[in-house]
Amino acid sequence: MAVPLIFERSHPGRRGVAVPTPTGIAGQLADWVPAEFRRQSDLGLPEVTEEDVVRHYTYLSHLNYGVDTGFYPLGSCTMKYNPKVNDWAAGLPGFADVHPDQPPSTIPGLLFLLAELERALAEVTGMDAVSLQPAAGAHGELTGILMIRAYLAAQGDQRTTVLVPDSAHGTNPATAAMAGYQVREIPSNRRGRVDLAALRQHMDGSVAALMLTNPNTLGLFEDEVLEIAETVHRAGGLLYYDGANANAILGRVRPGDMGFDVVHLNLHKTFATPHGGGGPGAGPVAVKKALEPFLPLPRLVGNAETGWQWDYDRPQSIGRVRSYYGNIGVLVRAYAYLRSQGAEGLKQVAETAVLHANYLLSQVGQDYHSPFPGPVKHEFVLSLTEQKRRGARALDVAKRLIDFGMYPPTVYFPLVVEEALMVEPTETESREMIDRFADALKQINREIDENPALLHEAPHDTIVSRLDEARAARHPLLGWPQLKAEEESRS
Amino acid sequence: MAVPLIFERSHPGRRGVAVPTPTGIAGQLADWVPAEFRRQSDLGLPEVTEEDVVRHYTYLSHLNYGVDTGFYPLGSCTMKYNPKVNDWAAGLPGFADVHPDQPPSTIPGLLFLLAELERALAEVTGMDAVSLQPAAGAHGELTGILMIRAYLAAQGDQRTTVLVPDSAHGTNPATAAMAGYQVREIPSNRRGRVDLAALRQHMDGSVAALMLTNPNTLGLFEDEVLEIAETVHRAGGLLYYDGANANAILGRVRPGDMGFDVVHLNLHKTFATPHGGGGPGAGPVAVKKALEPFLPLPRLVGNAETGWQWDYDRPQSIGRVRSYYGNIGVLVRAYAYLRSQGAEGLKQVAETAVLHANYLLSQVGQDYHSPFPGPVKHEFVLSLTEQKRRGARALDVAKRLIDFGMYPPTVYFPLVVEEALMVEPTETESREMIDRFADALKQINREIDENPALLHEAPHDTIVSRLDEARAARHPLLGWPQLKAEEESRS
Amino acid sequence: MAYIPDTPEDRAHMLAALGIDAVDALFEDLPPSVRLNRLLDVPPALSESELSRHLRQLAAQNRDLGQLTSFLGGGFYDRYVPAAVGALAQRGEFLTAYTPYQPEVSQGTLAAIFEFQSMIQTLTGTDASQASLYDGASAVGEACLMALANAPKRHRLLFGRTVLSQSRQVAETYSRARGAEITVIDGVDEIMGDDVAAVIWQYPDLLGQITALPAIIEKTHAIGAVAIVVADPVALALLTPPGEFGADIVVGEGQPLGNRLQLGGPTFGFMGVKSPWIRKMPGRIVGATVDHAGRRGFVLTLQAREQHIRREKATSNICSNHSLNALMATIYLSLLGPEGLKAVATVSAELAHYLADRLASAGLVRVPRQEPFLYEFTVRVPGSVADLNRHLLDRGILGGRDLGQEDPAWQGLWQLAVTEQRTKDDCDRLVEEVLAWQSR
Amino acid sequence: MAYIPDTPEDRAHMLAALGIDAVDALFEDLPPSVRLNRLLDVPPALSESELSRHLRQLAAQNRDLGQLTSFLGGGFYDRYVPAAVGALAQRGEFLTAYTPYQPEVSQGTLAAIFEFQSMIQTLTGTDASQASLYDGASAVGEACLMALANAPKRHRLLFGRTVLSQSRQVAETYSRARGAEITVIDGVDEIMGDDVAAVIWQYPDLLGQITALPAIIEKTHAIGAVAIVVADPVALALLTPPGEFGADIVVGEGQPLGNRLQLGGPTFGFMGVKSPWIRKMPGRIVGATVDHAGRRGFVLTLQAREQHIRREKATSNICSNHSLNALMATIYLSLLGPEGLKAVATVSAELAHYLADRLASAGLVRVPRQEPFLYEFTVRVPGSVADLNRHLLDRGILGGRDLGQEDPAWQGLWQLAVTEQRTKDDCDRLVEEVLAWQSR
Repeated sequence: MAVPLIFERSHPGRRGVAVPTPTGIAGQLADWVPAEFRRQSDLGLPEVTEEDVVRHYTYLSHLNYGVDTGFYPLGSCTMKYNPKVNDWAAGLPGFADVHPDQPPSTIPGLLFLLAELERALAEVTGMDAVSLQPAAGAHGELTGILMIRAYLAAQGDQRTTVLVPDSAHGTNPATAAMAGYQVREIPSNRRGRVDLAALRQHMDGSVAALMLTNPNTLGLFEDEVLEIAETVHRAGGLLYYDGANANAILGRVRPGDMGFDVVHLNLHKTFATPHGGGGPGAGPVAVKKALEPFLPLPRLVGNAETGWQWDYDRPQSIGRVRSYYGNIGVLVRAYAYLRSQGAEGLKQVAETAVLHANYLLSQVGQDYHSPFPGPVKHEFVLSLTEQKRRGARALDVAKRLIDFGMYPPTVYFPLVVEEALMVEPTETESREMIDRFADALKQINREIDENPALLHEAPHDTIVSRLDEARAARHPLLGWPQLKAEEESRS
Repeated sequence: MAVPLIFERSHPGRRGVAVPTPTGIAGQLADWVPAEFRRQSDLGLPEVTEEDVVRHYTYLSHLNYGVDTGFYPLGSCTMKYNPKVNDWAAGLPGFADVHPDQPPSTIPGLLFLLAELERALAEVTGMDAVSLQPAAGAHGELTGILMIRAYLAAQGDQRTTVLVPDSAHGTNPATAAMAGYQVREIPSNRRGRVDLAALRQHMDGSVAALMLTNPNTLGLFEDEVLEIAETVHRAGGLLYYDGANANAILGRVRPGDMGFDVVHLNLHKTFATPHGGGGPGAGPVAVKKALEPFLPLPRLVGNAETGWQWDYDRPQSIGRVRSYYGNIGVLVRAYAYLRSQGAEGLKQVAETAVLHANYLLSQVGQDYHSPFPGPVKHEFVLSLTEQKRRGARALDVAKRLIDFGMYPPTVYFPLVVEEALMVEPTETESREMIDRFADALKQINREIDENPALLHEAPHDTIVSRLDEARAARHPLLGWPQLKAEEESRS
Repeated sequence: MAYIPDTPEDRAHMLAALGIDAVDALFEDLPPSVRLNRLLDVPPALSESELSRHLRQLAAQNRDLGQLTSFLGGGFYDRYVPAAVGALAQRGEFLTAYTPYQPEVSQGTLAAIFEFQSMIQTLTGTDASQASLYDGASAVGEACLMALANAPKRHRLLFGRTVLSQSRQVAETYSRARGAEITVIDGVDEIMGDDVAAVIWQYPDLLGQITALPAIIEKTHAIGAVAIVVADPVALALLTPPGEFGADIVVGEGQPLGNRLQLGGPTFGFMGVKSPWIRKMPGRIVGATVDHAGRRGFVLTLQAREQHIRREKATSNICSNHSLNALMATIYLSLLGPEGLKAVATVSAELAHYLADRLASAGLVRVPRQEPFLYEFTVRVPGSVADLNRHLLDRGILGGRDLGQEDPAWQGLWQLAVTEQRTKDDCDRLVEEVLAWQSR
Repeated sequence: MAYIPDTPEDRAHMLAALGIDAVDALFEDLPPSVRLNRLLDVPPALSESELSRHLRQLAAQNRDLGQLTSFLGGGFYDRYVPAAVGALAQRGEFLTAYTPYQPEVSQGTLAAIFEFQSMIQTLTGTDASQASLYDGASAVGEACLMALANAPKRHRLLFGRTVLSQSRQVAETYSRARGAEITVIDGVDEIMGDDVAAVIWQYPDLLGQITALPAIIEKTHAIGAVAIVVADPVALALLTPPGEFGADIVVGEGQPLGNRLQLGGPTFGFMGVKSPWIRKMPGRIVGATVDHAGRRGFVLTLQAREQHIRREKATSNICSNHSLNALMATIYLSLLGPEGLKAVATVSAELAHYLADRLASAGLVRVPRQEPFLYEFTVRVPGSVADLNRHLLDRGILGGRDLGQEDPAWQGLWQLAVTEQRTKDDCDRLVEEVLAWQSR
């Protein structure tokens, strides 16, 4: 059965929700707008009833897998459980039905919440000032690197280069390039960490910053971070912390204390806000005192007693990075999560996430090769070269896991590990679930020899099996008009 | 795979939602309650996390079929689409978070809504006064028949018997019995209507009331209703209208105008409130002026200007039938539906429901026997005796429909039709859906001869196939402790 | 025309298939004299945005429990409903299903009801339960009918005075037609007579008392009657369940278990029974069984009791249950678990004891003075309870119930309930306002 | 410990499997000098009921648009969001999924994004779209980067003065590091120079104007630059879409399509492009394909543009999209359909014209006086706009934007937006209060 589209339920003349009817109180379109500007072309929207819509999207939801469905050990994405009370809070009219141009005096409760969240994120990261604006991790990175650029420029220091480890997320080099920098890669050493000697070689007066994820994407803590920081700072560079993996260190160690100058946090990872099928997230940035003047416009200033203001009078700011002040609906959820945890809870989150990852690794380490010595932090990377020799690629193993009712781990990332499978169980999964996943991985490892077709043809019970991605890219069909024409021409 | 239970996810020590912790501010249980009254036994509740709970009930929901899933032509149940805005309204704190003992002065908005709904239901039914209290159709019936009893008693008239047609819902005779009456059945005539001659025979001074559903459960309008009313009234009896099928007549004809003295409406049918897996519904009763003094306690009196009161000072009332004033969450939804329709809309509902039923019947009438002449109203009954002779029972046809992604119609009801299949498409289903259902029925009719096993083994793709109901009744396992013990003893 | 899919073309197509010109032809069997030849006189249709605004305005006119601080109880409590309850129970597959007549596509509802039955059974200390009833009061009524049906020669029902009057009144309405007679009793000594079908007692009772129960049940059985106990399900987290004291039928109001108050409905009633009563219960019952492949599944069972099979011989006329409300309770109890439910009850109780102490200092002494209680209790107010409640309402506090309205013998008694949603500050503020009212 | 399943036994079991005594052993690679040897200084943990109360109280301190009557616009509108949007988009399978990396278990998200792309494409009159961006302003920024990347020798971006300043400012932040230079222009005559990478125009523009667009696009193409149009998606229901006038890239703010305002986020930005730009778009793109059995399905495609493949050579650093917000828009557009969306725009426009007429009678004349408009327009206020808005706010009305804050040239200009949520009464009340303010 084909995956259906809402357009296929369309029937001319059907109507969904009842909207107000024009009354003619002040004429009609022809009276207002010259003919050239009156739309003639079809809007291309389906004509369906509310019942059609509800059934269609209920059905589509059944084709999806989320954390609410089951285990989602997608490495580097921290697919922990998303508490329902946070969703409820974000939907309260006092948070959700407020216009961004309302005077601050009309929304003191929300602004108090945002200020409290800023303060807490500063404390969690060990930094001095926070902007909640960035919409996502990559957006936070861009904001952060632009601030570093502005900070250096303010000192007359025009550096040209940003360093990233070869294990970095793709967003790091892409961000640096977007911010106008050349990118140089620092190799990992045999321990999976930044090669300090190589870093020292590359570190010179042209380097604006090193972007570092810690623990890194191999799940390993950069234990030479203080030496790294010293190296970067001594050469006049700044240190950027990619907070994608902050779940591992909450309450245990803080980027600010390790020498980082700018930090972003992914609230949709560490602070348990739902990922929504790819977003929205939120990627607040936190900076040391010296960089505060460069934070994006506007800044929230004031307090509960004197009232709140949006401060636009900040001449050194990098400017705006988005409309208004951030993904409020995500920030409310993150605040709710923060308040549900407290300091003890946050520490417990990190400790449990790390314990779970190490435990899981210990359960599968016999069968799958872990290329670097542990302990790991909140996630680990396996290298399936041995499995590949026996006839199954990492992708095959991943697809076969779907048959066990589990979402596959990240595959083929980080790039520094061959046939990588990157596993992050998170702190919210139970021991039994972790055991069940380990058992599945072990069984699949046996199946490679016993019944390899099981892997190659996996998944077996989904609405579609493996899709022809090459065809999709070679002959892009990106919308219903094109798809419809193509399907009609085929039939 | 077995259908799972939440108890099977239990793991001692796990906790779901965080609740406040006792502080010891005023002692503890042992200080308050003697030992004999302090519970020692296990509560028997699962110990699970919120994540466990969310996954379990998300999964269970996937095992369910609702109107939101697809076509649900369950005869006599009016499974029309349930608008989402109504659910939203019922959840507003001003409606949902109010205590039943709050003074009426604190809830004028809600009481206005209830009074407006009463007024509208009186108009829709053609009656003089309404109580919104009954929780369900059967509850409305009980309330109504008890009122008839009290009304007659107030006139010194102690009648003993209630008449019901043989096609009536089981609740009618059960209600009459519960209200202390003997029940006598009136046979249907060859046209599927009340046999007027038989009624006249049974109708005497012992008969308190005739309970009538119109259109009746065969989907047929009792076209001799005026003669029936005259017959009942002349003998001093009252006429009760079972509103289960009111969807067929909205805005076209009103029970009050047809001579009925007491009416109940199933808001979860006619007024589109969701059925919730078996409830809650709401079954308001409407009466003619003479019966108003007998309505249950309390009555809502007052108006928006002078304020509202609960009137308990009604000496002739039958008394209370429930806690407080009704299923408010359902009533709010029904009011919202009413306001979304208006008079034109309500009439359109009935006309469309009737058109759809007749159209569907015309599409399947070649293959399936319809025992009575049309036109039908909102539903119809097929008799599958011919299919049975060919080797498939109504139940087999019903189960096979599941394989087509549709919920089966009502089977083996009404009892007056052999191998009955009772189909109600409702007004919210599209012509294509009705056609698809007709096609499915026709294909199944062919399969009886071509591949009967397909029917006998249906459904094929559900989590369980047909279940052993006899075993369930013979050896009842009604709770987890018993089921667990039984499964452990088997293994 | 909201929610109706028919376009003019659809309509024409269907009329043509029927060989008619207009739908009027399908209504020609309506007697002409009673056809409604006008539109119904109901308010005009609103678009969804207008409807939404109208309803939001009506809702905003009410003062909800986010705005008022409530000390009301009496079966209905301002308990916290975790967000996951609504998020799950509102899923369309649960919300828009009907009674699970076709078990193969209804295992969600069926399994949840089975879980519900299991929890009610263990909470009440009985042997079995069913899929829920309309509310607590109608559950009492149904239980009384069971007792009356069980012993046709016994027609008296003895209700403890401290059973919520609603329950008694519903039982009266339900059973009057069967010739039953209700007597209100004050204690175990009044339990006598071979015409007594059942004794109905509440636990904790209306005044918060608990200790009378064992003797009541013992005496009830001694005279051959049925012991029906009306219980608060949250209190059962801490108290020895009625079933363990020998109660035959345990019923109650389910609202405190994960259901919002909604001015009293819809909530649900629950019923737990000892084994002999299983086949005499009203309403739906779900049982476990297996399919042809031996896979475990759930079905509606023991339907031979029910109206759609037995018609006038059914145990009750009930057809629906309050499945969705029972689902909410099941999710609630799963989220809380045994320790959570105990904590909720304990926190409520400790705040209630704190409040009772402070009120006693203010001269509002508990009645009865020494009886153990949990989180609901009664004090004597020196003056008009109605006047005190008015004073409090003006200050945003919903004071307790005025028990003088329940029973003239209770003039001046004020019933207060404290839930885990109250705080020490709430209690202190109540006491301050009581003092202010006294010194007015 | 909320949301953490580990019991002491679980923990002991796992530690034992690892051969360690405590989790501290797993953190020994942290440099001792920077380990945090204290608890974080964050507020104490709350139970869910306490949290719920706290958040409800904070929310209640804000005056939401159910309480205030809003005439604010500027990309963000008080439009009605049908109840079905939230009910469906909040389903856990959508809400708690990640970017659909594994298409076999992500067809729900993928099909919905494909539908979204289809609708944006047809609405904007372009050839293709992508899975959404953060918001309208960042979409403008991304579009500018596309233009700059496409013609490395061109470094100037010409922004119409009547483009929302936020969009220009974000573009400035985004493109400054690439050496771009932004010039504000007032009309078609200022479009010139072979260093111009793109001209950015808004439609309808900040003052509500629409008619300048065709000439702007024509001139833009004449100088070899890229025509980027920022459009209001609801207005496109009635207006000739920019793509039909030749725009290369059409972007905009998606909030008006079924997204609640949330103080400005999260909403989404959309982008439609002509064919040559398809492989240059930023962000996720979903395409249709087939599986081995020929069944239609959807996948993330053209990933060679993206950061996780191309790293520093990617078209953008963007990784997430605003999938859930785009889903809400898709559901919204499905519920409304073409006729519904037109009606929403038309009702807004007729009320706006009514209001403009009444304001003109009150002496607040439109600027520019004769230019066509739909539902957003600008008037000149005789006096302080800020003062007028304060007067209105005191009476529960959120007046229009003070355009003097956008641009000094616009002192005294007041931008008003009227949506289908406003009524004639709302408009009348606004006029009355304007008159009252004038005669104060």
